[in-house]
Amino acid sequence: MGLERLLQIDRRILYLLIALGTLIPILLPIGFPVSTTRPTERFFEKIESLGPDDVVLASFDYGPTTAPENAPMAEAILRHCFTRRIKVVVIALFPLGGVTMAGQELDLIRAEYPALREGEDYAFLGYKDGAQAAMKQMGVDFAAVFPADHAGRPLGELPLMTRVRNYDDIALIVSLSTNVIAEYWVNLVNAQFRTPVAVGATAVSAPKYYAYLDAGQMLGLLGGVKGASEYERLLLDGYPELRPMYRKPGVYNAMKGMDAQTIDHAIIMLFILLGNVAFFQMRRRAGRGGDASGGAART
Amino acid sequence: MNAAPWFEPTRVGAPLVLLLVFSALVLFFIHLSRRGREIFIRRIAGIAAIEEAIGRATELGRKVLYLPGSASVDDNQTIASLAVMRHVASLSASYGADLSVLNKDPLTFAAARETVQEAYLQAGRPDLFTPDRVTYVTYDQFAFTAAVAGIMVRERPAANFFIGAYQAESLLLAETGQSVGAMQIAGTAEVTQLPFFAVVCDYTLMGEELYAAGAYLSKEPAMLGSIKGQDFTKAGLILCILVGVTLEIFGVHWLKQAMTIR
Amino acid sequence: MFWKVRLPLLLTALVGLVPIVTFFLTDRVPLIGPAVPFVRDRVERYMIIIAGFALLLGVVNVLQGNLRRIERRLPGWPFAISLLAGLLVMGVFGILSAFRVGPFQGLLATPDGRATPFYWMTIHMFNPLQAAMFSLLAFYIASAAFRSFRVRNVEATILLTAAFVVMLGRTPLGEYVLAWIPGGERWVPRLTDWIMAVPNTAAQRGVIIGAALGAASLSLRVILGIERSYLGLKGE
Amino acid sequence: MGNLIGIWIGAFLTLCVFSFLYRDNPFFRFAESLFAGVSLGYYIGIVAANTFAPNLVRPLVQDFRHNAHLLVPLLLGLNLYTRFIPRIAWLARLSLAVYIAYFVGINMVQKLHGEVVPQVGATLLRPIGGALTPIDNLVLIVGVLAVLVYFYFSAEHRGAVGAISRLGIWYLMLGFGAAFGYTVMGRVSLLIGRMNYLFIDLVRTTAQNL
Repeated sequence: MGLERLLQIDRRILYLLIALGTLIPILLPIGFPVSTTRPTERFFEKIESLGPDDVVLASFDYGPTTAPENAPMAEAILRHCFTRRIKVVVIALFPLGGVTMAGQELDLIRAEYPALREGEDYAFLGYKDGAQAAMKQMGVDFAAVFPADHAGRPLGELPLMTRVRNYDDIALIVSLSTNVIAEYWVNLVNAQFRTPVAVGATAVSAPKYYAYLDAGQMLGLLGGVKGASEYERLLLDGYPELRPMYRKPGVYNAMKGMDAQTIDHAIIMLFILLGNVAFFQMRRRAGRGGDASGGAART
Repeated sequence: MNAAPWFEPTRVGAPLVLLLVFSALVLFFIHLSRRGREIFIRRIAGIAAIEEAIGRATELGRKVLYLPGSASVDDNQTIASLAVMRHVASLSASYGADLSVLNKDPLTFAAARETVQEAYLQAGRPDLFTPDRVTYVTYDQFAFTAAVAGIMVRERPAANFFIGAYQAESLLLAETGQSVGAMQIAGTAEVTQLPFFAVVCDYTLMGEELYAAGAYLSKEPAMLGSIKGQDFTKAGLILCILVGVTLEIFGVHWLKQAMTIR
Repeated sequence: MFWKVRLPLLLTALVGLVPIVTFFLTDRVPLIGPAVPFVRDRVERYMIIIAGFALLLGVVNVLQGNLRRIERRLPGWPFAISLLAGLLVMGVFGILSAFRVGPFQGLLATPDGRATPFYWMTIHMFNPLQAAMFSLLAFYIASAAFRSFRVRNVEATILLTAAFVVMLGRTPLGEYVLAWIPGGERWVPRLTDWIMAVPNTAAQRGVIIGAALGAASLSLRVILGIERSYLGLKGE
Repeated sequence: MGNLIGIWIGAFLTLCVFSFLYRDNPFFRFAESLFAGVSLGYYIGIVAANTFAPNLVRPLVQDFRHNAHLLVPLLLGLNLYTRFIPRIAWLARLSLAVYIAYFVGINMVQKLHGEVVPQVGATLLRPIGGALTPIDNLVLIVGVLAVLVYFYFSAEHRGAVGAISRLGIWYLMLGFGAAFGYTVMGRVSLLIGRMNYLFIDLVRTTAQNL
């Protein structure tokens, strides 16, 4: 009958367990095995098929609140591209901090590739307001939307950008997105210009995107921390030399995040299970009385 | 077609037909009902519970908290909420309950002040209306949530109304309210937030129920007539789905194409 | 009576019909044609300006309320001081930067790219407070699930089961539970995808269609002057 | 150095907010009131910089003749303040009426055009077929219909209508449960972000500055 006391448990105990379940795996990674899914594999395989002559457009369409989900995706994809010497054009369309995120991630990753030259191997064009209008215009001419790069150099002075006029010169668009901007890339750019679009989405918006994936409008999809961790797994399997980057203590990545997710999910599910066992014991004793607290399913 | 350049081609097909049929049905039933035809609308549990919640708060001598959601009056959910708020204010005035309306949006705040003040006036208790019944907190979603959560734990309201447009703050508010033992009635048409209200609150007005609530509470013939017109449109859409699915089975696609907006 | 009741209702009816009519038209319609792009491009911007004025209405209310609290030494009055301090410092920085007064050139960054005090307060006070409050949801969603997911009746059981399966399917745990069956490790993740894509979509679609009809019906009631609570007016 | 002070202030405020999980306390109350003030100040800045300065004040000051039409929103906006003058307080209603009416009209067409028509259109499917299993479409169509019947207000939930609307409720519960479970991951991610901020960013920034 001891379990019944669980029903009256102080919610703060649950809070404490969730806090520890999140913190400990970040500091001391457990390393749960990560299995991969098709939408992630298709994303990875597409980049795998590209080489030094191809250009990827990476759009930072997220802000600081969803960085734990989107940033590891950005890091893994940039590493993948730079390792394969694929050229990358970085832009930001998310108004609330997209350009800050892009700058941070680019600074972090380019430090690992000292041979890369800005303007030749990659370009950072900065932020543009009004996502949809900007996307349409880039179909005609990038320079009309971004006359200069983030540091103020005219695009004509960047060797990479003399090769890239519009979407025709882009092999793949990658949108790292927290909200509706990814849908614009699909509905507007993919539909009109046929450039393949792959999306790194937050867990909350991912389910909606399965329809685009089915319809072939989206080439690949990473959903939340889980999707990011799958990409990291594929990357490390393909490029073992990158492993040290993902073993550094005190550096967050999606596999560590996934450890935290797994533990927190397990804690919550365990509590739900025990709660129901206790509930049944109580109900059997009370003779079908049951408790009426909580309003689930009363509408 | 001669008239073609006058009309937006992507908008005049199915959407215009729907608009006309819908408006005609609503107007027709408003007309019928004004002429004295009885209109039956089934009982909606969440609406019936409003009076109970206010009565309970009055007995306990604790506050009634009403939050009209995070949107401005440009969202119809807010307009629907103001209609419910009017009823809650009127009941609070006649019961002598201590109502407090907290706002995130400034225009909603302006409208709420009119609504509540007039409701107190018409309930014959202008003496109970003080300006601090309706207050403005802040424009930020989470700053607003923090402030309201603080108020909840300090003042321990006995009834919480979360009616209107809600975003991620829904669960923060409802959980805090639950922890202080308030009876909670929520109402929103935000599909993403309905699960949290439905799980935590005692009653939840879902989607269409929120919009119907004000009309239902007013019991005015014209209001009820409009609900009837909307119901008939819904029946028409159910029929449209059945017919459309049948046509699809036989490989006839015109209805689906007419309803696919390019 | 006319000025206080009829006029606002008349105005509502007229203004409300404008976007409905122009929605279906192009600018080539005789007489009202030129109004079409005007409504589409300009009126929306007008509305944003009106909403801007309303924000100050809210600010006035906050100032009044908190000054009164300090004056009368109402409970918690010292916190009204921290509120007003935050409001004044941030608000004054904001207004000076917006109108480029003196050294305050630019809201978030000066023309030469240096961060402004407004930006400093945004990233070191406003953003951390927002993110911290938002992240409390991780705790609240756990306690809500524990407390409410009970096998109480058919409906509650369906709710619980769906939540449980999806939570399982979103982590590696979903692969372990059935891994003892050959091929079973894919079942729970697949079931998760199916629930999200099929029955969940059906439920959402039903709610969206119904709610949209309800919203349209409310619009009609407002335009017809039947629904008028938002003006504080009593029914007809 | 500004960064170092800033991140410590941010960390302190984060802990103040988290302390609410234990119970209400003066630290939370301080953070909460500061938050209310700072956020309101933030939006004053944003509205002034993004709306008033570029779309109202500057056009009127620089080229009044061509922008005189901006007096319309200016007057409607100022009119909101007549509320403070009791004799003409009712005037404020006019601004409110105009604002609400415009959006009510927009919402009416957008809901019907952008939501009802495409959502119904997307449901017109062959019952046999689907992306994941052959019965997907059937399950979807039945669900949409059942939920719509649940929202039908003109009949009591009895008999056939009762049975179908019960099915509608089951669909709703299935959808709500799934959405709830699905959201857990996103919410835990937010907490991971804060833990990173407190235990990784803070330590790194402090180490870099010392």
